[in-house]
Amino acid sequence: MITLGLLEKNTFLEAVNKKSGTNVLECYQCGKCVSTCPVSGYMDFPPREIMQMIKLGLKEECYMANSMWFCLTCSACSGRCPREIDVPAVMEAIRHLAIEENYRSENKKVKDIRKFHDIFLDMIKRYGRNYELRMMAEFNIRTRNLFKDMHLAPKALLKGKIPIGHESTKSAKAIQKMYKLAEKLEKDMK
Amino acid sequence: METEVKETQGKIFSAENPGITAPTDWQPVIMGILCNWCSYAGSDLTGTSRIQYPPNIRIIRVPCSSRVDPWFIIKSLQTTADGVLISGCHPGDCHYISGNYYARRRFLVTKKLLNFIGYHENRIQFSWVSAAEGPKFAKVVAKVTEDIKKLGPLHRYKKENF
Amino acid sequence: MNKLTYFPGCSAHGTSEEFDHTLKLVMQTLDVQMEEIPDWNCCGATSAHVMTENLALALPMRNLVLAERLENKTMGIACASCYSRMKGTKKHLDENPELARRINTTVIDEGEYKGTIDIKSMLQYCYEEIGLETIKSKVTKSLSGLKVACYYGCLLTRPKDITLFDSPEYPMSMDLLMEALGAKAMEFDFKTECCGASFSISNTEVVESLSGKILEVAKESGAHLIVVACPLCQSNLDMRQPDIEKHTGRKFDLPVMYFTQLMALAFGYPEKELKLPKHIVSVEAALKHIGEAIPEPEKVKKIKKAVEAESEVE
Amino acid sequence: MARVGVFVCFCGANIAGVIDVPAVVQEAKKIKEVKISIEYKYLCSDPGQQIIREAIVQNRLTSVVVAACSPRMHEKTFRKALLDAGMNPYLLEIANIREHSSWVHQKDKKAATEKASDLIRMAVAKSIANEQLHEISVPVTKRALVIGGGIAGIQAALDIADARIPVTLVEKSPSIGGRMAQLDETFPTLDCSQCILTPKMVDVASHPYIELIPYSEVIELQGYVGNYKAKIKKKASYVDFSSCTGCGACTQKCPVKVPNEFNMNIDKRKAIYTPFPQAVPNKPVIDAEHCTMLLKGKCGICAKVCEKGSINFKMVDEVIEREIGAVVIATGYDLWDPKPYEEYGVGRYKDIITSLEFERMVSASGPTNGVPVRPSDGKVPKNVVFIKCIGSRDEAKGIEYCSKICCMYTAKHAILLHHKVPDSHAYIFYMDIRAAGKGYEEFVKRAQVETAATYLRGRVSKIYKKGDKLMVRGEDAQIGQVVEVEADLVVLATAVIAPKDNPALARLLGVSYDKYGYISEAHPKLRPVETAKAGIFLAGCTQAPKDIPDTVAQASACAAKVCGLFAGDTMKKDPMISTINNEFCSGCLNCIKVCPYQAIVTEEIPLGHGSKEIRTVAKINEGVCQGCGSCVAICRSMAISLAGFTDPQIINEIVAI
Repeated sequence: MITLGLLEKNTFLEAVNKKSGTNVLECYQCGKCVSTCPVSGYMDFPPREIMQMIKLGLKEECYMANSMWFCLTCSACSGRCPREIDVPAVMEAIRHLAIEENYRSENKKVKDIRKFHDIFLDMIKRYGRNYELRMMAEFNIRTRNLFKDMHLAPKALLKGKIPIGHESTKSAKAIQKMYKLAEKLEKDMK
Repeated sequence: METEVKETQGKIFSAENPGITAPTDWQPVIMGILCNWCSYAGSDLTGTSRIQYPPNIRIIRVPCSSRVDPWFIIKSLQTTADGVLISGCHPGDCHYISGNYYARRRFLVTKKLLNFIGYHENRIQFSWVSAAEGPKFAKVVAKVTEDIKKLGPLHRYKKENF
Repeated sequence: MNKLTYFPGCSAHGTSEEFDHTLKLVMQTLDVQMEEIPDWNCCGATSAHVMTENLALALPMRNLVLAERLENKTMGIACASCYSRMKGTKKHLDENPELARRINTTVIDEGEYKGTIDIKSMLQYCYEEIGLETIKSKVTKSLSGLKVACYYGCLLTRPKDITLFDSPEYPMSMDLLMEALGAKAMEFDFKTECCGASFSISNTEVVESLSGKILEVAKESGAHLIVVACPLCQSNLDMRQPDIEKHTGRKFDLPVMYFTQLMALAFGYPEKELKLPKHIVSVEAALKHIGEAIPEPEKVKKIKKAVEAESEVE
Repeated sequence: MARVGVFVCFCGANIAGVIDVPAVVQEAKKIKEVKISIEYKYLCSDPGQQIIREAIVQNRLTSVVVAACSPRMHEKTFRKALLDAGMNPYLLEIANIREHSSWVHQKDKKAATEKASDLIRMAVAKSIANEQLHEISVPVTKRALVIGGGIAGIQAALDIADARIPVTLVEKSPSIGGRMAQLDETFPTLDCSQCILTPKMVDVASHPYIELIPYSEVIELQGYVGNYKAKIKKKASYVDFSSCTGCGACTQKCPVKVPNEFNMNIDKRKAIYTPFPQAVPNKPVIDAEHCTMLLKGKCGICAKVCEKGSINFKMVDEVIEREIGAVVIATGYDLWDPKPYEEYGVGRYKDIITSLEFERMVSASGPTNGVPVRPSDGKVPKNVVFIKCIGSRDEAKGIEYCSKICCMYTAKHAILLHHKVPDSHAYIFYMDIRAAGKGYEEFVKRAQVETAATYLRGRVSKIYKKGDKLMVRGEDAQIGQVVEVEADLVVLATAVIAPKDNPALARLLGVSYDKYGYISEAHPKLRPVETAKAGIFLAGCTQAPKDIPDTVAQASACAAKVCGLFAGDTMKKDPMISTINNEFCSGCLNCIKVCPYQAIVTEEIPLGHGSKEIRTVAKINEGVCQGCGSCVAICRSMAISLAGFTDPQIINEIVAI
């Protein structure tokens, strides 16, 4: 049971609205997003419930949910929303807020997803471009699941589907500088 | 926008005379000309809702904002008022179908003219207040009063001032 | 000759080499000169926007700045994910000049962001700039007899206010393009359902379930193969198909081809140029249908009193 | 010399609690025109008015200033007091010291008191320039025009006619009956729509006070309340109604088949047709867009089989005029086209139909003899999915408002489906069930319990085809799961929208309409059946979505309003209108351009006294002028003045402080 006290100022709602540029209060709980969302079945709370949780100011519950990590940003929901709410932007806002405020879900899937993104960004930092085989390998090592997708590897490699070599931009340095500056900017903006 | 001060034969020739200092207890007089159906009703609602606003405004009731002759504005500034507020129905909501559109155009021209001859643009203001917007009316009056207070007393175009 | 700034995206030099290759062939035939952005970088999809705000804008911005230097009117993007990131970023930056100025400081070495270039996906470019008539005129080998299901994926037509292209629910541009090549585009309800692209490595379970559903409905439509315009869709539907078949127990045998491969084929390029061996699901059987006659669909019995809408004289 | 009396009200503590009333009274005494200045606790009470009346007589006052509440509150009360004292009521001015001073400056008593004095000074100054005014009386033409022959128009026409006031009923289509005639059974009682409607339709046709003009449209309305002149275009029917017996031989033999609008295009009608068997008048018309005789000059079979020789291919549109005193708008509603719902495959799947199509199918006299069928293969459906709020409550694709009737008719359709196909099952996707009305909630319960329709709470997100079934996917929020329903038939409860011709009609009649195209009422609560234009009323869905009971109630209310308007031989009108002094009029006629009511006309007068040359000047039509004052402000030669708000009055106010 959740006890709802006097919700004088819903700072969580305000933060989400500001970051997402959309108004969560517009949601009237029709559920069209839920049945539209291809991954709502995997979420702890489907989008409709997340909206209500934001309205109730249930910040921690939102941060610890896996919902925003599962969102694929496919924008199908926002395209069909009768109140034209930008649901992916809301999900993104919660995700960024959770990262900023250092909330970490212990859910294995969420950890995997976060790891994947970290590796991905790391890869771009190093080479300026994405190098698929290396990323797959690194992901498997870091998630300690060495043999995942291994059955695909011989076929894919043999057929030239996934190239073994890799390329990088000449100015990987420029990208590294960009990373630093962007990080600094992020801190300044706070 | 601060209006330019023109000088003619050593005499200051502007409505916004920087040479005048207001007495400490000076309070501006604002002439409010409101249409009967929206803004006057809105101002009544401000009253019935007991929303407080500065007491400087004096309200005149006209049937429609299109009844407002530029003469009224000029006469007000010439004789009694330090600022004029005209308020009508929202565009599209005029009780008389289209009156407020004429009022808006007429007002813009009048404002430009008064601006040209040296009145500060904030002396003459226009707003849309519907019969349901009691709080908005209070806000508008507070803002206009604030604006006029900043500008100070009006140096009037009267014979004795030349 | 038309000139086009070209952004291939990381996968064009990796998993979707056949897309890149056939695209270049097709553009040659269509008299379009493609200028690849020198020293482009990854646009950040699909991770940057998940984790950070500024980097998600800075990565595409660098490419935009580099692209603007080439001074072509339009930039064509092969990958749907890159297209969505770049076009979304451009819209966001153009609407918030102050933010654009700030983000620009991170890539200021490359130059100043102006926001002048028009971004189009390659499908959009073919459909809007080149036009179906021109494409039709270049066809030397009609694909008649081939039934295809056109799969657009999420990001080519969505969100509508960013892509400004075709319907987000039931787009027709690729279908019409295929018909121009002589193939028959089947009625296919899952044209824009998501295949789970961004989880293709981190969460394969989701991808298999979503892609499985798409394959099922595509099979239902009677198509011989699926046509796509995005490398991520292709690799999910193609590479994971054997796994999906194993888990669902259904046999799909649906090859997944890029629209440019079919265009190249129709323009008369030999099959070896299509790099068909790269496909996990063999394409051969499907392409044998080219040249077959498609029987007229059976007419449904009419309701006793309900009749067609047009007026007719008995 | 003016003699003004000032009366200041305490209004209990409402005024006196903030304003120093005695000081204000003393201040007023200093004005030289003020002859008497007194205070009283409640001036609006009878003793209060008595004080005013006595003071008027004793001091021979020339005008009266009451400093009290808003003139919008008690102006009429005090005018009456003046009248009772033998004084012209328009010599009254009110200084609004309650709403404009005591209530809004409660913290600053001194300023509030000063302001009250100023307001009184302004009112006194204005009242000095007040003139005696007299109410205008206007003659009335006692005939009502009803536009639209649906249930709203029928009810209004019958009620007005029953009061022995002649009515002209104009209907666009060949028969009256409207949407209600298309319905099978009606909620919440399930009585047959035709059975309750057709007797009323027959009454209309036979009523001695009703003139029914079918197949026609109003094309012009001029004049003002009580004295309108309407032009009505009678479309050519190519059938002489006076000789036609309605035998039906022509429709039987006509070889041209056209989609039948009345049956939502499910089946076909002929090019010469009566819309439905119970049509009133039961006379056929020829559809000029499809008749081969009219299009190509070939055929003419109808003329050959007509024994009475009533067919006349040379007939042309005819314009007739009627003088009327009041108008009732009852144009009904249209249904929203669900095409934007691309995710449902609307337009691609034949087995997705609208509610009105379903309604026609289940109608015993409908195109499928009362059995719902799948348009794709003619089979009787077993699993039927009803989806509510199609276009309603959907800002993205449709309209924002709730269409009000869909919850109820969908419950009805579930029940009817069960009646017609007992082994069928109804699934209903809904967002909220809105069943506010007498017997409505009970009716929904009947659908849920007796019919066992499955209600699923959620908006459907996608429909796709699987074999010959339609898969309908939506969330059932009650169990928090996404569900897919295998449907044989999908019925969309499409939104009610304003008829597309409403804005054009509104402009023609000079009334306002909202952003959706509905005709606007004068006041949403207190004047719901009147438009802002005097003498024009509205009934039914032309104002907003409504069910039948509400529509009938509003139609009867219109009739009462019309009867009230026509109760006397003349009407009284406020004298606060513009007048033109044609001596000053320069004839620029700018006033005509700004007048929103076309109340100003031109007039030709001699150039000078006794001169034979003439000049053109403007002239106000007293009956039409509403007193907005636009013309006064635009008049460059100051020839126009607005009674009650003349230039001297307002200038006096301005300079009085």
